[in-house]
Amino acid sequence: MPTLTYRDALNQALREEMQRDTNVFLMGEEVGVYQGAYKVSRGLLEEFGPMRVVDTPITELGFAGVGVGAAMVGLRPVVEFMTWNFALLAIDQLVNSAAKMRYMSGGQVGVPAVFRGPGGSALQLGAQHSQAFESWYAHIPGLKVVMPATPADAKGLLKSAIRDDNPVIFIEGEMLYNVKGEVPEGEHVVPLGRADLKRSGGDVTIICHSKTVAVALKAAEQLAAEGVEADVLDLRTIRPLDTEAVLASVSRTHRCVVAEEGWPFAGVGAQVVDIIQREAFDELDAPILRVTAADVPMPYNKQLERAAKVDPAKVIAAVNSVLYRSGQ
Amino acid sequence: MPTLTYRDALNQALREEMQRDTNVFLMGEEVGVYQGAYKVSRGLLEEFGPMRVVDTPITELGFAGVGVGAAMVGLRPVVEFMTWNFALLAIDQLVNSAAKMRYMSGGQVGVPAVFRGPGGSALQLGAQHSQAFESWYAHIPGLKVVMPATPADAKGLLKSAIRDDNPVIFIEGEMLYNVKGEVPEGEHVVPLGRADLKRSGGDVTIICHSKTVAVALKAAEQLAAEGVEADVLDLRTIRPLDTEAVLASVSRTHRCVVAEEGWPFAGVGAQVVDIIQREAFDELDAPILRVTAADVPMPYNKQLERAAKVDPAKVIAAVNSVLYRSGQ
Amino acid sequence: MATRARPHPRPRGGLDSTRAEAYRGWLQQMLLIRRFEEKAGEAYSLGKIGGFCHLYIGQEAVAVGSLAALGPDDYITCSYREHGHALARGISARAVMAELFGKAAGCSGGKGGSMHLFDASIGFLGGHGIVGAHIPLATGMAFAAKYRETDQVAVCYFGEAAVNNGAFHEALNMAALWKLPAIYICENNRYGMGTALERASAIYDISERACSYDMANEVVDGQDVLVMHAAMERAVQRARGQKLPTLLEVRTYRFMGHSMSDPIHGHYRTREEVEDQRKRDPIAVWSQRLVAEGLMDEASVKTMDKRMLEEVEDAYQFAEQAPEPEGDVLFRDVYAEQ
Amino acid sequence: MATRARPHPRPRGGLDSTRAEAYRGWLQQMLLIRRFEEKAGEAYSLGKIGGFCHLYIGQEAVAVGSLAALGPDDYITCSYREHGHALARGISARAVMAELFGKAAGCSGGKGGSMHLFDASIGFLGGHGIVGAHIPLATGMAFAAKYRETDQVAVCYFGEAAVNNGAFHEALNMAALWKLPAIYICENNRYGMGTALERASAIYDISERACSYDMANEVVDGQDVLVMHAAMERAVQRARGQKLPTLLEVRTYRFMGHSMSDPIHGHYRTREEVEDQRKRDPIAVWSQRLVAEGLMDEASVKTMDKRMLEEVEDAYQFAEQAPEPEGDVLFRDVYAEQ
Ligand SMILES: Cc1ncc(C[n+]2csc(CCOP(=O)(O)OP(=O)(O)O)c2C)c(N)n1
Ligand SMILES: Cc1ncc(C[n+]2csc(CCOP(=O)(O)OP(=O)(O)O)c2C)c(N)n1
Ligand SMILES: [Mg+2]
Ligand SMILES: [Mg+2]
Repeated sequence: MPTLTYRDALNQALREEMQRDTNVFLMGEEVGVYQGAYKVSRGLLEEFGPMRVVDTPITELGFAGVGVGAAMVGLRPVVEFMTWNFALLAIDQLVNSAAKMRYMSGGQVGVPAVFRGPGGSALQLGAQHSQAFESWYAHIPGLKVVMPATPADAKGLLKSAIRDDNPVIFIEGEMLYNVKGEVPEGEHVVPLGRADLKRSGGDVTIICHSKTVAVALKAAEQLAAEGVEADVLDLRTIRPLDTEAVLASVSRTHRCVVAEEGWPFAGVGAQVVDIIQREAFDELDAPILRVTAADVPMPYNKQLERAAKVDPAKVIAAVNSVLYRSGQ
Repeated sequence: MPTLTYRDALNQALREEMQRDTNVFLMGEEVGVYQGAYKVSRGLLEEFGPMRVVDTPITELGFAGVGVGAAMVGLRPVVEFMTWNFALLAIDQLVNSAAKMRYMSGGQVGVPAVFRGPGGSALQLGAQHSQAFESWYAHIPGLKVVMPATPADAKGLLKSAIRDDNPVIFIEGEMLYNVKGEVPEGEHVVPLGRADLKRSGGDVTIICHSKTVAVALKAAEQLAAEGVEADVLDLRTIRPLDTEAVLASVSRTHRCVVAEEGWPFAGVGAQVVDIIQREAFDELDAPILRVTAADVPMPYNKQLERAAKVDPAKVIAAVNSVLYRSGQ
Repeated sequence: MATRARPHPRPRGGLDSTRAEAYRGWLQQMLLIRRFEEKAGEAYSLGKIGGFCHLYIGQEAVAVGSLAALGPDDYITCSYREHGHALARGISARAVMAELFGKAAGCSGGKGGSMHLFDASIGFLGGHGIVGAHIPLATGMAFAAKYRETDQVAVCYFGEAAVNNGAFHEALNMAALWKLPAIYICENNRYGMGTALERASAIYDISERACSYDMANEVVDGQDVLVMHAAMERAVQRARGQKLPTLLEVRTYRFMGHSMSDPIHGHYRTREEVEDQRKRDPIAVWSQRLVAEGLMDEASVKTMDKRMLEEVEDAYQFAEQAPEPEGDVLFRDVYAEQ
Repeated sequence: MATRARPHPRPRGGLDSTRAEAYRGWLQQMLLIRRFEEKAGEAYSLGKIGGFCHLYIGQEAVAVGSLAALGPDDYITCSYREHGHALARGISARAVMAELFGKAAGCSGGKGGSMHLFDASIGFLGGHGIVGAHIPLATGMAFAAKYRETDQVAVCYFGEAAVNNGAFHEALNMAALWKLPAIYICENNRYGMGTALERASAIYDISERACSYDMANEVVDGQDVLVMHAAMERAVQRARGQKLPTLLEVRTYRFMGHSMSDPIHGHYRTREEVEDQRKRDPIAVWSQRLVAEGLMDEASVKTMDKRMLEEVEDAYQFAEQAPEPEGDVLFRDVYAEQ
């Protein structure tokens, strides 16, 4: 199986889907001539031309709306936000137009569009450029929210997202673009709504998604060296959430830590906790702990930034705590 | 003590604060000549003139930014959104400017502004006009989120919000404006960050805020008739959340239901659940249940809308369930 | 160089008698809308219609004159004040009234209501409640027409207060930049709720906003259906033929309050102003013209009006008797059933 | 009626020798910025500066010429490309460099970084990272000046790509409508990242956007500090005297890539174009003029440059040695300490 970066896996998914279906097109800032701010769309303008790879002005609200409008009449736009931070300007179109159109029209008008781009924080980009909004989008009925952690999932989930008849919020990891992994060629489709057990343990469940998957795996590795075997469950899709997979793992391990890149208050982890305590109350041997970003805007300073972010040590500390175990 | 509507209590708070501090001004759509879309600003234009009661064009992003900018240089704007649904257009200014300015500037530049208006759903306004975004705003460090349920709290909390040196998201209940209650005259200030036990029971805790407070009280009354005594805890401020009050009540009752007007996924209730199970795990005799809006965009049809909303029967059902009690 | 608005000369001389049928049809549509809106207002007062209800009375010539210039495959989007457009486009009075009543037989299955009328089968793509938000949507539909190389046109109706919103600006820039077959119809009824145009916009002539995008534009008298239609035909020609967008500023007036909960003249305008404006009632203007030119007589106008009243009465009865949505409908249409 | 851009006649004839000190000061500031930016680029390559770093090289005359026309109480907001403005306004090279290094001695305490430079004590109110978002902020500051009846002016710097954004449009409409003392300076460097102006805007002359708001406007040569300064003086006069806003479209050019991670000329512009533009280096233009008019000689220019190099070197050393933020600083400044 070929090894690709996450970036190239996304590129491959886009290319294959655009080849498969002429209704699929890409629009956003710098996706064409510039080849993508993060080079995810490299080569696509050359292959598909400017009508299908559309450079837009810096008008997130406007071009998101153009995407929704085009989708309402049957095109399948992939709308790139240079980062999800800028999508705050477009959020009215995502929530009030895309998510509600099918319902308001009594089922007549769907919005088969994908909105994609990097989320979360990279390195020292400061408060306005380092935010994780997945819990916001997952709050909204009518949207799906997808967050691949690996190159293979990036390809397979993006293909599913493009083929889905609903508006899909597809959040990539800004720090994952260079990550390499094996990616099946051609028709590799990962269904939306299914979590993936990235590591199987049994002593504790670590629930994670996107960038925190690698963090959790690293923590699990270290824990294994200390004799603690962790399930690492990658949610992959935040909405619809794979409740079954979550409960299956927790029912086995009876202890759980939820890690995410975002802020704590009403984050994705809060919902995961809510589900587990409600559906598996008697299975729990300890309270569920969450590992999140510090509850502050992201500072620019490198050390402060590091202190604000989720890391394996914090995950390990939480695991130790749910195991009532003093760490080393 | 005089009896006032919630609307007039807000009006009184605005008037008194504008009299007290000339830096306080009100801006938004229809706040002046039209006397407010919901008449909260009745009479203020006449009393304070057009420089302090400013009618804006329909430009939520723009005038929210104007408010933030004015606050950055020391004015104390009260920015009215005709409803919080429209504030989606302004959310970049709330999150990327207002919430982060103090942090990004290393503490130099604060944003002492209040953003207020009705949230939640009224009657048959349909999907785009019936949304509760409190969990979104409460997710954001740098913001405070306040949601009064009674006329007295409306007055006292709005006064505190205006005097607060941070950006405050002040969400009123569109259905509460006509509710009447006793409101202390003059200097009546309710501190932010303190929940209020609106009814004291002991068998179960019902946590609620804004419109669901009345729902919870009605449910509690009915439950009392059946011999079940409920604590009804009104959060009043969503961020910062009064964790202490929540834990105090739950530690007494050992059973808890959280009601809110918004959607379930990562709502305010999810965070409340997270806190309780983490901080009071051993106190819980049953899983915490949540009562929320149905997980759908709000339908226009009256019966469907009713079915989608939180009501006393749903709260009672949840209470019965956490008490392992079959309702009547 | 930006193109400046040049008011187009008002069509002079007699009417084109080969179009008599169409002319009468316009009057009929305007009457249907007027009678429909009156009935809707009544039903609202009786509590049979809920939520917000924005009547179109006074502006009928805009929807009727402009929509008459479109083809069956074109796309239409509107604001929340769209009963008139829905009817003029051809959604039945029954389906619209049933929607206002929230019934399953409504054109949006009772889920949309007054502000969210849809009929995808005839390209009627909503009723939208966020001021300005549908302007990018229409632009996306025009983009789709260009993308597919069809000769469809996308038309977007909005009020004069929407032109201050960023969505308007972002969308028009893209439409002009990309040369999209879009027609932006600003129904300038002088007020956005209680705010007069000149208290919200730094310029009085909305059409001048087109300068920022070098977009063709016209100021149109919206109380004269013939003038409206002629301007729209030019815009459609420009869109279909040259693949270029147009901004039409249509001067009209709302005879009623902003919505059913708003008085006809509040603090924000005078009774005199409203009465004055009512003197150019678009229905009177057009029916008098048809009579004057001998294409109808007073009696046939009356008969037509009576038929429209009956059609509206029938719609009302239909809506009242239609069943409520049933079963699990609350949870359907959130996502596609795949 | 909207005001159209009329290019103001370029100041002719000799320089005003009574202002020699100021003229030399402008050159000094431009040299400081140039040397600072070169050093920042170097430090970035060494990994001492992180995140995004957008250099101002080529545009120095804009910040220097315009800021020289302001008073101490005026308000300034910028985009993320604001090192030059910060230095020209008077934040020390040490404080700016330390901020880029993320140090506690930085002008934003190390929390802001390159894109978020602040010094509230001199009205320098950020460095903002969301394109267009600070345009309403500046408008709010102008509103505050009017509200308090001071004679302050609020100045906002942004790129030509920001004028397509709704925030620009909404803010300028309000500023014109309310007659606010705001000056909007569009630094038209021809590209927004990799997108040429004409691929993003339906019109070429940004200044024409002012027509939509009937706002005074000018096209300004941003490579000539004297021209820039003269235009700014007119705008300041209009703001302070007449309480009216102005849109200045300043034609300039960015000599470097969009940010440190962007090549100087990527796919989106040619090496020839960049080299051609470099021929009108604003520093060369101005130093040659000063020499030609006898206000400086080659040697004194060299000496001045050397001093600026030293100042930058000092700033670099200072930044490098300055301590990291300490203690609970991560959790401070989220809320006011009341
Ligand atoms: C973004 C947004 N802000 C505010 C509102 C509330 N609102 C509904 S209609 C309206 C006035 C719109 O006026 P105009 O565009 O002139 O249309 P008209 O009602 O005159 O047809 C306002 C302020 C809204 N729906 N959306
Ligand atoms: C709303 C938003 N969208 C996208 C970006 C990413 N971005 C940063 S700078 C930039 C280009 C801006 O160009 P221009 O306004 O001309 O300023 P210049 O960089 O040329 O100074 C883009 C697209 C952003 N910061 N904010
Ligand atoms: Mg209007
Ligand atoms: Mg630029």
